[in-house]
Order: sequence, then C-alpha cells, then structure tokens
Amino acid sequence: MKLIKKQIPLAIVFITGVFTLVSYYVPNKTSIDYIETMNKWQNIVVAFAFLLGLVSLFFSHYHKIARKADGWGYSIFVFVGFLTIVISAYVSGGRQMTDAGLTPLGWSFKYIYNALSGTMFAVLAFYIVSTAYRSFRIKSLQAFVLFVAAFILILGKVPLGQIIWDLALGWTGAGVDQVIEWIMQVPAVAGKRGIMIGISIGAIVTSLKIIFGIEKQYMGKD
Amino acid sequence: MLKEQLQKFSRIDRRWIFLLLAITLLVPIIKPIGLPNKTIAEATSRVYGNIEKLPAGSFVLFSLDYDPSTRPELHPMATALVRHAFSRNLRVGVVTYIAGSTGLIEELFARVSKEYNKSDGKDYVILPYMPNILAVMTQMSSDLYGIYTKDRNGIDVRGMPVMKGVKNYKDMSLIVCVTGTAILDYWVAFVGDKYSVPVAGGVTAISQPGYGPYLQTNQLKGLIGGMKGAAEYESLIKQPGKGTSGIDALNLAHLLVLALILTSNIILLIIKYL
Amino acid sequence: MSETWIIIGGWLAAGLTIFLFSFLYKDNPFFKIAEHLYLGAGMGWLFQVSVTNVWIPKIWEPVSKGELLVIIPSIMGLSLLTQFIPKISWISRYGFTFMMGYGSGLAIPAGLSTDFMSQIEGTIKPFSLLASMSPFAIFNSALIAFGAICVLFYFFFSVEHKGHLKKVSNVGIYFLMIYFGAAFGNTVMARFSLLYGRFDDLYTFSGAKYLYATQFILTGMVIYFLVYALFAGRSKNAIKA
Amino acid sequence: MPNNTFRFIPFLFASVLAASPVFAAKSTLPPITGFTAGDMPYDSGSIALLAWDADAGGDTAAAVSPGTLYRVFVSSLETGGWIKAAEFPAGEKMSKNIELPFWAWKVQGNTHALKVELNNYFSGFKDGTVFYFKIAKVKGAAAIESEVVSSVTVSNWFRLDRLNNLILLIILIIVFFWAVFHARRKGLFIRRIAGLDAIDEAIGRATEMGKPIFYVPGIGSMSSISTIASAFILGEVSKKVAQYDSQIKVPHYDPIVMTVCKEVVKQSYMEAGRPDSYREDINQFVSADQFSYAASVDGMISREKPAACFYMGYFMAESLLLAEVGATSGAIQIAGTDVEHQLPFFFTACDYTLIGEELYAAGAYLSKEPMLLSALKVQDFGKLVVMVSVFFSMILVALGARFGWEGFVRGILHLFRNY
Repeated sequence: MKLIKKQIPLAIVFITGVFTLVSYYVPNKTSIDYIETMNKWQNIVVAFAFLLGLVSLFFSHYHKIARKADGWGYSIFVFVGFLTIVISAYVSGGRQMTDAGLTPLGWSFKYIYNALSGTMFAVLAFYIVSTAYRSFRIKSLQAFVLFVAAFILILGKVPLGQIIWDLALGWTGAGVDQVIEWIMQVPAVAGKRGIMIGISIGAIVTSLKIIFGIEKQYMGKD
Repeated sequence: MLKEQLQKFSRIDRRWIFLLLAITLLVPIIKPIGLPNKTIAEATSRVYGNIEKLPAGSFVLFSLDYDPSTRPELHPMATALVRHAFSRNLRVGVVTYIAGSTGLIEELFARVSKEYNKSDGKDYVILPYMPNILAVMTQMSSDLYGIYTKDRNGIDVRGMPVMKGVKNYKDMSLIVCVTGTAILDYWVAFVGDKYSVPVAGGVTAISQPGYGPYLQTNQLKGLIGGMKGAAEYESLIKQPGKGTSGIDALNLAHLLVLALILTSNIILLIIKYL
Repeated sequence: MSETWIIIGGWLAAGLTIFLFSFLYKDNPFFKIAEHLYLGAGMGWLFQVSVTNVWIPKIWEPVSKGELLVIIPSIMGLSLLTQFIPKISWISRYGFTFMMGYGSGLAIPAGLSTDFMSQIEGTIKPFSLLASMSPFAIFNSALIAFGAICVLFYFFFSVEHKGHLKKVSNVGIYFLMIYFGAAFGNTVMARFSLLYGRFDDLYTFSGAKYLYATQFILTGMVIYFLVYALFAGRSKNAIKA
Repeated sequence: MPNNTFRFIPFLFASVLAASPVFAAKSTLPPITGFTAGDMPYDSGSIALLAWDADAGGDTAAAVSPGTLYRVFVSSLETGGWIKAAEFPAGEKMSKNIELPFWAWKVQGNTHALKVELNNYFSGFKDGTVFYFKIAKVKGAAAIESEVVSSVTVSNWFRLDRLNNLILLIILIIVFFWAVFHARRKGLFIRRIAGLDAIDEAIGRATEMGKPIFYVPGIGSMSSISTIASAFILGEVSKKVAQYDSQIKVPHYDPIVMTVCKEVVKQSYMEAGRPDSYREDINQFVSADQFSYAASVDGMISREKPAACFYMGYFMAESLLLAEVGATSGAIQIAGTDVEHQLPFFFTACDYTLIGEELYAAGAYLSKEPMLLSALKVQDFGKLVVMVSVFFSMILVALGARFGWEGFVRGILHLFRNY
C-alpha cells in the first residue's frame, strides 16, 4: 500500500521532473517529442485542476443551504451567478460575439462579470487612501526614504503634479519625469535585482527538493 | 486642547476619507480638468519603436492576459497597441491564458478592426484560451499547430491567410504581452530568453517597478506601465482614448493621497513634540 | 441585442457596482448578494471557458476520433478530485506529482538563466561600453552594481553583520526602500485607475440612454441605509467603523 | 539600350537555369570559394549550416563590394527543385554573427556562415535525408554561382552552448546535497535576525494585557516557501504563547495549510508542556475567497482588539486591509512576506517587517529545521556567487573595455549569457 500511496507518486515527480529538466539541455528530437506530449497532457490535467476550486465552493455553499446556516440565503446567489453564465454560454454555443452583435454570453460578460470583478479590486483604492492617512507612518529614516520615492512617483505620474514640480523645483533643471526614470532604472533596479536573485534561488532550491522528494508537504498527510 | 482635537482628527472615521476620494475622482470625470499627459517614458517609446520598425505584413503575437479587474489600466493600452499594429498593416495573432480576458478581447477587436477595416482570419486571428501557460509556450516553440488547431470560433487556423508561413516563434517578429499577472515573466523566461524572440510588455502600475532589471538587460524590449503608460502610448500613436482621459481624472486623487500622508504625519509630529 | 437588453444590462451593472461599493459604508445584504454572485459568476466563467476551449476540443474531439492517449492525462486530472474524499485522497497525488514534477523541471533551468545569469550579465554588461559612455551613465551602472551587491549582502545570513559589514547591509536597506517607495507610488496609481474605470462606467450608466440607472440605484441605497438606521440602528448605536 | 539587354540576358539565364555554371563563369565577380554545408551543432536536426569565404575584407559590412548580394538555394533533389532560402548583402551573416559562446563556436575570420532552417521548406523529413545547397552571388546584373554541395542533418544530443547553465546547476545540486546532509547532522550557522526579539516582546505584552494574539498565515498554499516558513515560525510563536499561557488565534484561507498548522500548534503546546491548554479552535478556517477572508479577519481584529498581530506568509492585496485595521486597533504588528509589491504596505503600517528572504531565514533560525536551513545555505551560496562574479567581472570588463581587449570582454559576457 505504501508503494502505490507514496512511492509511485514520488517516482512520478522524480521522473517527470528530471526528464523535463534534462530536456532543456538535450536538443534531440526524442526530447522535443517528449516535451510536446507532456505539454499536451499538462494542459489537460490543469484544465481539471480548476474543478477543485469549483467543487469546494459548491460543497461549502450547498452545506450552508442544507443546514440553513447563518446567511444561507446568500449562498443561493452563488448558484444563481454560476448558472447565469453557464446557461448563457450554452445558449450562445460558447461564442460571445456574432455578426448580429453580442450573444447572451457576451452580454453577461459585459454587464455582470465585468462589473463585479472590476469593482472588487477597485474597492482597494479606498483602502489605499485611508491607509495613507491612518497608517502611513514616517517613523524612521528608512521609512522617510520610502516616502520620498513614493512621493516623487505619485506626484510625477499626473500632469498636475508635473506642473507643481516645475513650479517648485523647475530651477534644478531636472524634470520630474527624468527623476522618475532615474529612480526606476537605477536604485529601484538594484533593489529589485537583489531581492529577485535571492527569491529565485529559493524557488530553484524548492523545485530541487520537490523533484528529489525531500519536500512533500504539498501531498498532504497520510 | 489643540492636542486633543488633533488626536481626534487623526482618528477620524475612515468613511469620511472614502467620501473625499469618491468626490475627487468623480468630479473630474463629469467635468474634465483638461491637463493632458506631457511626458513620455523611454520604456514606452521603446515599445513604440519596436513596432514601428517592423515591415508591413510581419506577424506580431499579442498575449492579452487581463480580466475586468485590471481593465481600466490594461484595456486602453491593448487597444492602443492593436491600433498601432493595424495602422502599420502588421498581422496580429492573439493568445490568452486568463479565462476572464476572452470577453475583453472580443470587445476590443470588434471595435478596432472596424476602424482599420481589418477582417478576422485575414489580418488577425484570435486563438482560444488555454489554461496551462507553460505547456503552451513550450509547444509553440516547435509547432504552434500542435496546440492551436482552431481559432476561438472553431475555424481551422491552418488555412487562414493571417497564419501564412507562421509555425513557431521564429516566424514571429515580436511578442507583446499585456497583463496584470506574472505571465509577462513567463514570456521573458520561457520564451524570450530561451528562443530569442523579442518580447515587449504592458503591465499594471503595481508590477511596473519589478520589470526594471529585465528592461535594463534588454530581456524586455520595452514596457508600458499603468494608465500613465497607456496615455503615453495613445499620444505616441496620436489617438487619445481612455488612457488620456483617465490620467486627467487621476490628477486630484494623486494629490489627495500626498496631502493625506503629509497631514497625518505632521499631526503626529505636533502631538509628539507639543 | 435589442435596446431593452442594453438598458437592463446597464441597470444590472450599475446596481452590482454600487452594491459592492456600499460595503465601504457598511456591511449590508445587497453587498452580500453581489459578493456571492461574484463568486458564482467567476466560477461559471472559468467553467464555460474550460469546456469550450479545452474539454471539447482537446479531450472530447480526439477521443471521439479514436485518439485514446488523451485519456491518461484526463484520468490524472480526474484523480485530483479524490481530494474531497479523505479515504482515497491519496489518489490525487498522481495528478499533483505529475504537475509538480513538470513545473519544477521547467522552472529550474529557466530560473537559472533568467533570474540568475542574465541578471549578472545585465549588471556587468554596461561596463563593456565604457569607452562610449557619459560619466553619468558610468556612475549609474556602478550604482546599480554597488546597490545590488549591498542588497544581496543584506540578505546574506551566513555571517554576522557587524562593523563594516553592518554598514554595507544598511546601505542595501536604503536601495530596498527606494524600490518599495516606487512600488508604493505605482500601486496608488494602479488602484486609482481601477476605481476610475468603475466610476467612468457608472457615469456612463447615469445617462438618459440607460434611463438614469446610476442615480436611481444610488438613491435607493441611500434610502435603504436611512431607513435601516432609523429602525434597526437606533437601539444599538451601531455605526462605528 | 542594347547594352542593357546584353547585360540582362546572362542574369536571366543564371536565375532560370540556375545550376549551369557556364554562364556564371563569364561574369567578372570573384568566384565563391570554400563553400561547405554541414550539420548545425546542438540542434534538433532541422538546421543546416553553410559556410563560404567572404570576399577579402568582406566582414567590414559593405566596405568592400557594396551592392553584392548572396542568394542561397536549397533542394532535396540533386538537380532542380531549388527553393530560395535567403538573400542578404555581402558582409552580413558572418561567422562571428552566429550567436554561440566561445566554448561552442570557433569564429572563422572572414567567412560567411548561415543557418538554413530546413523545417520551413520541407516538412516531416527523416534523419539522414540528404539536402543540396548552392549560392549565387549577384552584383547588379553580374551573377556567379557556386557548385552544389550536399549535407545531412543530425539530431544532436547536447546543447553545448548551455554548458554554463548546466555547470551552474550541477554546482548548485552538489551544494544543495552538501547542505541537506550537514544540516541534518550538525546544524548550520545563521546570523541573528533583528526583529525576532520583537516577537518575544509582543507575546509578553499580550500576556500582560490579557488580550489575544492573531497569527495570519496569508493566502499561500503549502507549496510556496513563504507558507512553509510561516508554519515553522508559527510553531515557535505558539510554543512561547503556550509557555506564557497567553491566547493565540490563527485564521486560515487554505484547508491544507490549516491541517499542517493544526499539527504544528499541537506539537508546540506539547513541547511547552501544556497540552491541556491546546484547543482545536486555535486554528479556524475562515474562507477560501481572498476578499471574504480579508473582510472576516478584519472584523475579528476590530472586534477583539488583539495585543499583537503577526502577518507571515504569502499576501496579496489583503495585506493593505489587514495591516491598516491592525494599526488603527493599536496592536503591535510584525509582518513578513516575500511578495515584494506588498512589502511597502507592511513596512509603513507595521512595527517590524521581515523582508523577502528574511522570512525564510526567520523560519530556519527559529526552528533549526534542517530543510529550511539547507535551503537557506544554498540561497546564500547563490548570492555569494552573484556578489563575487559581479564584483570581479565588473572590474575585469571595465579594464578590458578601457584597454580594448575585445575578445576577453566578450568571453566574460558569454559566461553569463543564456542561449
């Protein structure tokens, strides 16, 4: 039992991992055929992976409705939303636009999905302003440096800010866009590069651990 | 006394601040201020230059991977890029790896193809959404028909005039990825570097600073960042759109943030040292 | 699509947008309905796209034509679903390990070349053009190299940071802070752009073409909150953020 | 006019009866010499490599023989069936333009080198198929042709040009196993991490005030390093909480992360000798939707007014929502994440922030877990490689550029280029 529960999966990860890794260094046709097959298979497996999220969402809301838990009425709207899109997709045969204009699917994208998904993230703008006021604390020299860089960027990205900069600091001869350009291309690159290299090696090491079966927490417990 | 009042003021109910923002953003939408964007970042003009120098008929691959949640920033950008490509008579292929972007792509091409009198299958092709980006990218290096046999409407792509002579990355002159996700990193790492195809990008302002290193090494042949970038590109192709009007509306809101940070910190200083 | 549908769409979009925004004032049933719709619609969208773009063309059509090899990955994909049945959840490992192995195998060489070697090359390459560079450009290239080394040293954990070494890692922090500041500034712009997008749509829906959807719904929400505050809020003194 | 016609005729013949060298010989152009065809190394076998001598001084672009063009033809038959594969001016496509590093490609001075991708003209050919090539040199109306040469292409087994990448990988793997082995046996040194002391202070304060501590592990899955590190930090934090007999709450986003964290916390309470104070509801599942999760945790924080909040792990947009509410509720806040664009929000709103890899290091430092320690060591090694190579090659390249050692500079750059 341990063999099929644990060792074969670990062998799969090792074999696919090593073969895929090696294919980077091997130009032979065999290696290309291998990677092409893997690509197709991978594409299919991933298309199923999203069902995980779907099923767990359905489960949890179905349970809420079945148990009449607090606010179970709202859970019905999860299914309403889902069915609206799926049915309109079925009716329109998966096409969003025909020569006659929007199909029902295109319509539900434009007026339902678009509005909901756009607004969810737009709400964050409000939290940014309140964070700016209530918790942006210039409490150290480091935070001050952060603030100065942020200040210049926020100011210089809009025309009105550029005008203000020119009025106040125009005499220095450096336009705010040049200063932003410099910040983004010199010190910010240095900072980002430093973090990036470290994190990227971290990812490589984690990948090695996964291939060699040292890291297997993603498999869950026995 | 003043101290207490200040303290109270610094703990103001945040909904007042929300209201303030709503007003500063809504008013310019209804009544535009009319300050156009003047400056153009070098990275943006590099994208422009790279498209501009392509001979007519070159095949450009657009990877449009953004959904409605980043639409205000990225849609104007993508629109401007496609307009530019059409005006230069380039052949355009579109791929996407974000399920939510298919609707936006349809909308974009329905609108822009009319402006330039371009037809589906002849001047551009929209390939269907694919879920697993890495697999598709790797596949396209040898034979893209291995994965894309049909376009999004189920029409065979092999016979399309737009795909003539296009089989893999070697036949593409440029790849432009517009995204709010890490998909541009994938294009750089798994395609641009590996198969030496020029890759340019358009990203949200949030991820823009992160691409500095790739720009400096020329792994990225240009980058359009956020709504400002969209406005810049619109002014490069001389077709003002949503980017230009957006940047105008953001004027006051940007200053509001700065004012708020300064006010709260000054209040704190006063409380501390008074 | 007829006029009527466009108007209905406008009302729906304006309504959902305002419902979601109403959370900023206070949690309320309208927000909850819109939020749950969002969860369902998002999944529905993903589902329909997967069906029309992957399942039908990549699995159904090949199998009906007799190409049976695609059954193997389909079974691996389906195995993922055993996650929900604790007793046999181990079967899902077959799908997971396949995905992890493939992903890791691709990520290692790509990470080495893109984020490692290319970054070293990018840092030193400007110096090969030393002869034709302006002093300011030379200074910038040197600053990038110096800054990157300092930042890397800040993240170096194998030696104690004391004395001069401490100074080096301190300089690194300031480069990081400039990067963070730039990121902060850009984030502000990005979020505002999203909000602008939504407001712009609301403004569109406030026109006569959409029968003043925005105004009506907004008024409706205000009335709801007023009534709610009158009846339910009184007893609890509730509105506090 | 007659002059024109006269010049036109040989050209016409040259292109129609392409393989006949009789006409070509009459031209005034210098003949094409040293024409060879071979297999392009390090490829999948679909590219042929042609090489021939350039005209004297031809490598300085159009300096000599301006207006001279080369046309390259390929065929799968010995005679006829010619397909034009390339056309370019003399001086382009030289041996030195082939993008390969010095260890994989020997640049031949003053030689043209051209890669012909046979895939583009012949589909589905087998290994060992013979292909025929010829080139025509054209200047104005004068034209000359080379003899026909043939070659087979081979599917190669190794990308020698990616040797630098491979060597780096092998070194990393060796260091990786060395570190895994040593970490298990002896433990490895990690410097003290500032800010970890703040954890003790925060827990102490919570105990004094009798208020709970919130530990938010973020929205990552168990396969992300930051979440793994976070789980180990949680172990140490909950051990101290158990010792002080304080309270801790851990709201979850991912069910798998929750099961892991449950084990971790339980274990810590046992180790602290207080299994009786462990409760199952320390870890609670909140929501698998990003914004519902953030909103619920926000609600919990503003209701319970914790003395300390820890945000460790993988965070996206919710960082902003959480840190702001925590800050205004007056809690001591300690954050740590490797998501760079969320760090500014944590940094400005929290009392202490672990930046990027510091989070991994904190996990390793606190837990002494060999898995984390070894990873950290390999990361340190990688950073050392970068620092040292940037420092020295920067100096060498600058010196090389200063004194004009062109080949030397190019060689160094080749070492770090990916192909």
